[in-house]
Amino acid sequence: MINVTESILVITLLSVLLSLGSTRLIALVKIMALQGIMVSLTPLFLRGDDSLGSGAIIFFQIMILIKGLLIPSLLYMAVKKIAIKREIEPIIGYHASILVGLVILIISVFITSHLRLSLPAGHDMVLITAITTMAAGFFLMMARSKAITQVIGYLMLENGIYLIGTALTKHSHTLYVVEFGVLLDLLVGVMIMGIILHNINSAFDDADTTLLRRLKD
Amino acid sequence: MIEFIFILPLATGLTALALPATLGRILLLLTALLHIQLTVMSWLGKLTPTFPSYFSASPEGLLILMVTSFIFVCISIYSFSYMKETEMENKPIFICCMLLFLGTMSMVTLSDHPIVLWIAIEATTLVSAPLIFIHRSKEALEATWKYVLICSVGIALALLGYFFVTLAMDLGNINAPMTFTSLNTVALELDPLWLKVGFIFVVIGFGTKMGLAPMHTWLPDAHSQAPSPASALLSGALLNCAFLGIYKTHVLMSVAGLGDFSGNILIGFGLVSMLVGAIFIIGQPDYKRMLAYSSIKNMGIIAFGVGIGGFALYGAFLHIIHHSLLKSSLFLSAGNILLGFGTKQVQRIGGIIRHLPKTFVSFFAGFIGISGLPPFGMFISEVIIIFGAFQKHRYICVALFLLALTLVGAGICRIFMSMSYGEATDRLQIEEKALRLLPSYALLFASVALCVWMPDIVYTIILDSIKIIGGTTHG
Amino acid sequence: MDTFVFSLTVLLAGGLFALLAFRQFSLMKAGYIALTVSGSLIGLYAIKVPLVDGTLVTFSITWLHLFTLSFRLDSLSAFFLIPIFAVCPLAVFYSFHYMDNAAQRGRVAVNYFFLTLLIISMALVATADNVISFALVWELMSLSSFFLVMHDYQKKTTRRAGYIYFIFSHVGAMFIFAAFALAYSYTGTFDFLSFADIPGNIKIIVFFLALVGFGSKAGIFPLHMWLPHAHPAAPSNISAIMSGVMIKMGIYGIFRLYANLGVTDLIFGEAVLTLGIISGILGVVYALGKHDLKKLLAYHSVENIGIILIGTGIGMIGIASENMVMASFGFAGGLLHVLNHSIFKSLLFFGAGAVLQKTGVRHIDQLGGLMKRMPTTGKTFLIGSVSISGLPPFNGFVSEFLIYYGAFHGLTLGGSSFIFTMLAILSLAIIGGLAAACFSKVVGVVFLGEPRTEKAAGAFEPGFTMTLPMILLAATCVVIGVFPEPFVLAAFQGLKSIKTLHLVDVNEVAMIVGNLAFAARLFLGVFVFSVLIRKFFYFKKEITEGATWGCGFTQPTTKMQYTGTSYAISIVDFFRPFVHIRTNYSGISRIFPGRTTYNTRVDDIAETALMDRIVSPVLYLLAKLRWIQHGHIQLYIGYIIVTIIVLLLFI
Amino acid sequence: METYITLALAIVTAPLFPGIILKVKAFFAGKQGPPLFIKYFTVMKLLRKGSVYSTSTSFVFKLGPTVSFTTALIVLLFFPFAGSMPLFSFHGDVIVLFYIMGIGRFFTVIAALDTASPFEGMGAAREVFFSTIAEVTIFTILILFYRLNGSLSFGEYFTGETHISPMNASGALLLFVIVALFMVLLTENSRVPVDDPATHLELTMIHEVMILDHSGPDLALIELGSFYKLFFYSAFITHIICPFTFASGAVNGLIFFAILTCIYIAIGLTESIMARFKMDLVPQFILTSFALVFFAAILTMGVLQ
Repeated sequence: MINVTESILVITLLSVLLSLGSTRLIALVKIMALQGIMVSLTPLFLRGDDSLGSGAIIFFQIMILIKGLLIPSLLYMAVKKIAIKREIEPIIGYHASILVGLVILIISVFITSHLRLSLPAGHDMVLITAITTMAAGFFLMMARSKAITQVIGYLMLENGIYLIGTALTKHSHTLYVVEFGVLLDLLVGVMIMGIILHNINSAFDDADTTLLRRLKD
Repeated sequence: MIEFIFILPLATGLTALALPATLGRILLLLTALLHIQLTVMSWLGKLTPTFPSYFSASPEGLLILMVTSFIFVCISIYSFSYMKETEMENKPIFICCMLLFLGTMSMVTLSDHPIVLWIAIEATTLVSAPLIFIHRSKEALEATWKYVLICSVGIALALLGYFFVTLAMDLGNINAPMTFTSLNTVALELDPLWLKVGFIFVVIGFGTKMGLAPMHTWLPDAHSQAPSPASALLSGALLNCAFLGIYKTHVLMSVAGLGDFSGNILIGFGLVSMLVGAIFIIGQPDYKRMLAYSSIKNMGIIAFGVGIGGFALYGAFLHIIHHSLLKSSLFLSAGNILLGFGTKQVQRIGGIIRHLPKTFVSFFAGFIGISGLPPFGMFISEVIIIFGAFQKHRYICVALFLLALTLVGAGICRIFMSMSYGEATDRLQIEEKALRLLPSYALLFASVALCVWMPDIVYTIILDSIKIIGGTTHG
Repeated sequence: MDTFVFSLTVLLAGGLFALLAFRQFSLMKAGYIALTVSGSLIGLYAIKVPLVDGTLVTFSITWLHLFTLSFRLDSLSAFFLIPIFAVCPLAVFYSFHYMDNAAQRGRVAVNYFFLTLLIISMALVATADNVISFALVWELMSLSSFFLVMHDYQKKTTRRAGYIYFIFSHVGAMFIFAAFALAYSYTGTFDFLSFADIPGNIKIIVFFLALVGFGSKAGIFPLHMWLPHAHPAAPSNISAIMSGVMIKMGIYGIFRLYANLGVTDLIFGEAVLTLGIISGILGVVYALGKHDLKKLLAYHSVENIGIILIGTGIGMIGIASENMVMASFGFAGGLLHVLNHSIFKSLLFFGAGAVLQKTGVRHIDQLGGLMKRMPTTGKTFLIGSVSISGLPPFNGFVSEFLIYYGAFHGLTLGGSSFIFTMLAILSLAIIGGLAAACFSKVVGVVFLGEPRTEKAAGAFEPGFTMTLPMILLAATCVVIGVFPEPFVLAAFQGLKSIKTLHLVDVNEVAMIVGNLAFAARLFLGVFVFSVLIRKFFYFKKEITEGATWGCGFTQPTTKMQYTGTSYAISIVDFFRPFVHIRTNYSGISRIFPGRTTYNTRVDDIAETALMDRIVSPVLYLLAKLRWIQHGHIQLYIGYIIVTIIVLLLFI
Repeated sequence: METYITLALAIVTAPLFPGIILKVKAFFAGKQGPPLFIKYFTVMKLLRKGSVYSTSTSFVFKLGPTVSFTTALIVLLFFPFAGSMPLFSFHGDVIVLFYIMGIGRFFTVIAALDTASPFEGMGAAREVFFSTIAEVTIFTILILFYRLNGSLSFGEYFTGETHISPMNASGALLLFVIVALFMVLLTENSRVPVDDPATHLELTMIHEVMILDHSGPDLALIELGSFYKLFFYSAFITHIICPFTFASGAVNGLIFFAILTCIYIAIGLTESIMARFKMDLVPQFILTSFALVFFAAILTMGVLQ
């Protein structure tokens, strides 16, 4: 079983690196869908069969649905409707970005090994993945000028945080209702962002953050 | 059924979408009145939570709920007239979002479970975003984008922070329900290291929402671009809700014996926020932004007071109340000025005393209040915080505090003076109306009244909110 | 205290009446004046008992569950209440004809309301007995006076004045709060009386922090900057109150704090004395250099505050060196000068207001010859001028004499005290001489000679409500000068609140003051004698009139009169390192020169230094820091990350 | 009794001494000069005349001479001429007296300004400037005297047990005082080198230009006042030079008038051998006098401790 978990995590990491290097918005959306599914699956495999109740199974199904399908399709629609130029327009170039991703990975490993947490076996890897994902999310938000990439960065950040939650907590006190609320927030958040993006696009003719620099002191 | 307090506005809000704007306005007003009634009932202890594992009526929550509810009543009256006089494309959405905003904020004040609190705060961001870009100007869109993205990122960090708190629970082998109430009882067993990490992320997360510098960057944009009733609500109510998140976590830290650590962080954020407020208020060309920066500064004062603790903590809670009342009043007055002159540029506005005499009274009185002068309550809260800080012998901190207050006072005075008394360059467009004046008067009056006479129930509820971490009203 | 509270109630009723009845302009003014005057008279009656017997009256109420607002009327408070209840009703009375623009009746009503608020809050400042009540009424006082300054808000200078005043009040209040809070952190109670329990070195910090705050209200150099802006901007009756009464509240604060701290260190006296010397000399030098009548008077307030502080400093040094003659007379002189200054300064401001109202000109070099056109104003102004110059037999001399007397008795001290005392005496002498120079300038240029402009030529005497207060105040100046005994004894009575001060025997005081009074009466006697001699020699003599002897020049014009600027410039120039004189001269060219201009202006070095050294660099720095909010959302997110990293380092 | 005699003598003989100055000056100029009683003649002549008043003036103009005369007279009442008890005296009277002289000056000055003449204003400006600095010297002298014997009145200075005398300990300091006081005397009484009343150019004058418009008895009062003032300063210096503690009043009186005459001659000498200062040197001159006594006052710190 551990192999499955690890492979899922490796795929997640890969998706992170890919997202840093991808040049096309559509590709990025697809990578996000993949990452979403992988992240949703992680706790299932991490935990083993015994603690899975029926509520959990329903919850994970919904989660895969939202993260893997609903949100990516929302993004996809947004890209289709909004972005005339589908290039990502990086502030920091693709090669450099990938390099940064690798550096992030190394730092994550470093941090994880220095935390000296008595984590269950295999959770180390989750933590590394989580930190990398989070940091990469931040990096995407900062290093890309398209507004939609920032949404994707935000999603990656969320994924990372979710992974940390999965890795660090025993889930004995997690309530699925609450988790569902978080998920709903995320979904609505992306929807709202989509709406704003749409409005920005119609107002500015492009949804690029370089245009969003009027408000300053 | 205390949950009804937030279910009611959520429900009416969704209903309002289906109603025409004229009916919606009445619904808005009705909901506001009903809401304050429910709030009063909850104060009297008539309402009990149905889901005690998620919601409870904590004293600090009730306090902020009352403030929010009162402000909302005033703002809904103001909006009643405001919506008539502005060209708003989608009034039902505006009404709906206002109500949802109220609902989510009420939910924040009542929630006891950290993650529920998080959900509610994130929800406030989402429902208030449409309020900001309701006019759909380019600036408004930009402001909304920054608001949503920065706040979401920030609040996501708060979630991470709560995960660390759960980790601290795990490491301490605690098997208690994850609510603030129960956490406080077992706080000493929590793992201190991860609790600290958790607090840092929570304070950064909710601090983003509360407007603590340097995460405040969205705030001036959003507050200046939102229509005035929404700005008033954002500044007067929303920031408090985010503060509530920080405060509850700070209480947990204090109970766990880490109060010094969290207090120092709060003091640091408080001072930085105040200084940032000062930097941007001096010479600020846009008066709504000036008010926004003033909010940042005041949030800094509150964080500072909470961080100092003891007597200053009491001052901080008073400051929350009075800042909400005064700042929302000021935003409403600023709304009148914006309607009247059609510009946000300080340079182009002057002689409010002649053109909008009644607005002048509320605007200038608000200025007096926000500068911490009697008879407005902020005088007493600032004095208490200063005294409290001295009492704890935090001399360098208090020196910076006073410096920032001075700078802000100087900057804010210049703007208010030139707007109120100076020469106008722009012609007056829309006259002032009674419905748009009464709310700001009422808010100001509330602040004065609370400075003259503090009802026992308010006094005890503040004491209840602060006594758990050693807040006192004596030396 | 009941009477005292009752008087404040009557005053408040007056203020509210003004707001309610503002549509009937004259009725409003008359009713307001009646209520204020009666309220003040009741107040004067209320302070009689504590002033004569030294009994205390107190009252207190609980406020906001936390604080007690307590007020205590002791002899020191009572003494400071005299100017409040004596000068304010006169200023209000004066306003009947002074504020005669019915078109602005609403504004006048608001002005009256805030005036009432100012009077009440000043009375409460003088009686506040704990930190919180003091802070509250202090801020109310600043606030109400701010609105009074803003009365003529249309003028740009007024707005600027209001702004400067607001900031100085604000900063001053911060310092006072800090001082009180520091004291509180050591005592744990808000009571003023507990200040005595603070550790000694903390007392010094408390005192100096508060000194900054009180000093900015009182107008101690270099914190005086708001005075020369606010006094000219405010209506004259307000300037009279602000300059005559309100700034004394700063002095009251210093007295009260000193009494409560119960300190006997030398540093307090030396610091206060030094500040007094600086304020006194530079105040009068700048007054010489200024030619705006009201601005000049404002600088004279700085000067007189300096004199008061010199007296206070002498008193403190006396206490520190246990020389009680020095201490008693220094303090008494300072205290009496508070009263005296309130009398002649309000008199002078009333006079300036009358001149301003009838000519519309503030620059003294455009006036002249008003003595013939406004005889009552002129004569009372003359009396005020002689009084403020500290010349006998008027009241200003009495207080200065007491200070001199105290200071001379401190000359026996050794070491630094001797040097300080000597400097005090010398600076008093300089101040006296320069004040006389300045007021001979004012009287000479404004009231004597020939009118320099049409406006000055067309002036006439103002209405009786304006002249009557001036006459009363001028009479008081003479009365205190010639019959100083009860006033000096009142000042001594007021000093009983300072516990560390063991006053000298009353009989000794009475003897000295009696001598002083004798000298004044002797002067009057010899003066009458000289007048009679003169009358005798002029009996049935031929008196003719002619033009002034022009030293051979046959066609003099009024423009050839000596101006105030040229009168003062050589003295001002003498103090050049401390005074910034800017001269603007277009020069003469060609054989037939065209129009040439020459003007000088004297800049306040404190103001230029503040602007150049502090305000500009700070503004520059802040403008640089404003880069933070640059609008790049990417970097905004960066801030968050940086914050996380920085904070994680703290763990 | 001595008191009244000396006071009467002072009042009567004061106008005599300026005649001595004139004689000395005439002697140095190789002229015969006016008679010794010239000043009496002048005053009598003026008192007989009527007056011309400028149309610009008000009552202040008429007040000026009277007040200045009053102040000069009062000072004499407090001075212990020839070591006799003064008519009036109390602890602290010196302060009062110098301030009373101040009020005389104040009224002289505003009377001058009342004429609306450019020249008189100029004189007034100089007068207030220079006398302010001179006043500082005077007060430093008072400080020094207080340090020496703890008294604050002319009576205490020059009569009684602890009088001021060059023979006492630290009496050497009085040399400074004598020189300084002489300089003040020259300043306050508008003598050369500070002022030159005899010049023909009003522009260069100080005191004399202020009284250009006065005439008749008014001018006589001014003249008398200035004689008294000069007499007072000379007597002051005389007493510092020699404390009159001899047994007999007559001897005291004789020595007093002898030394007084010497001082007047000294004034005359100064006027004869010195030229008038440039106007901007005058403040320096007075400041020198201040520096002298200040130095003396500081020295008392070392001497008396």
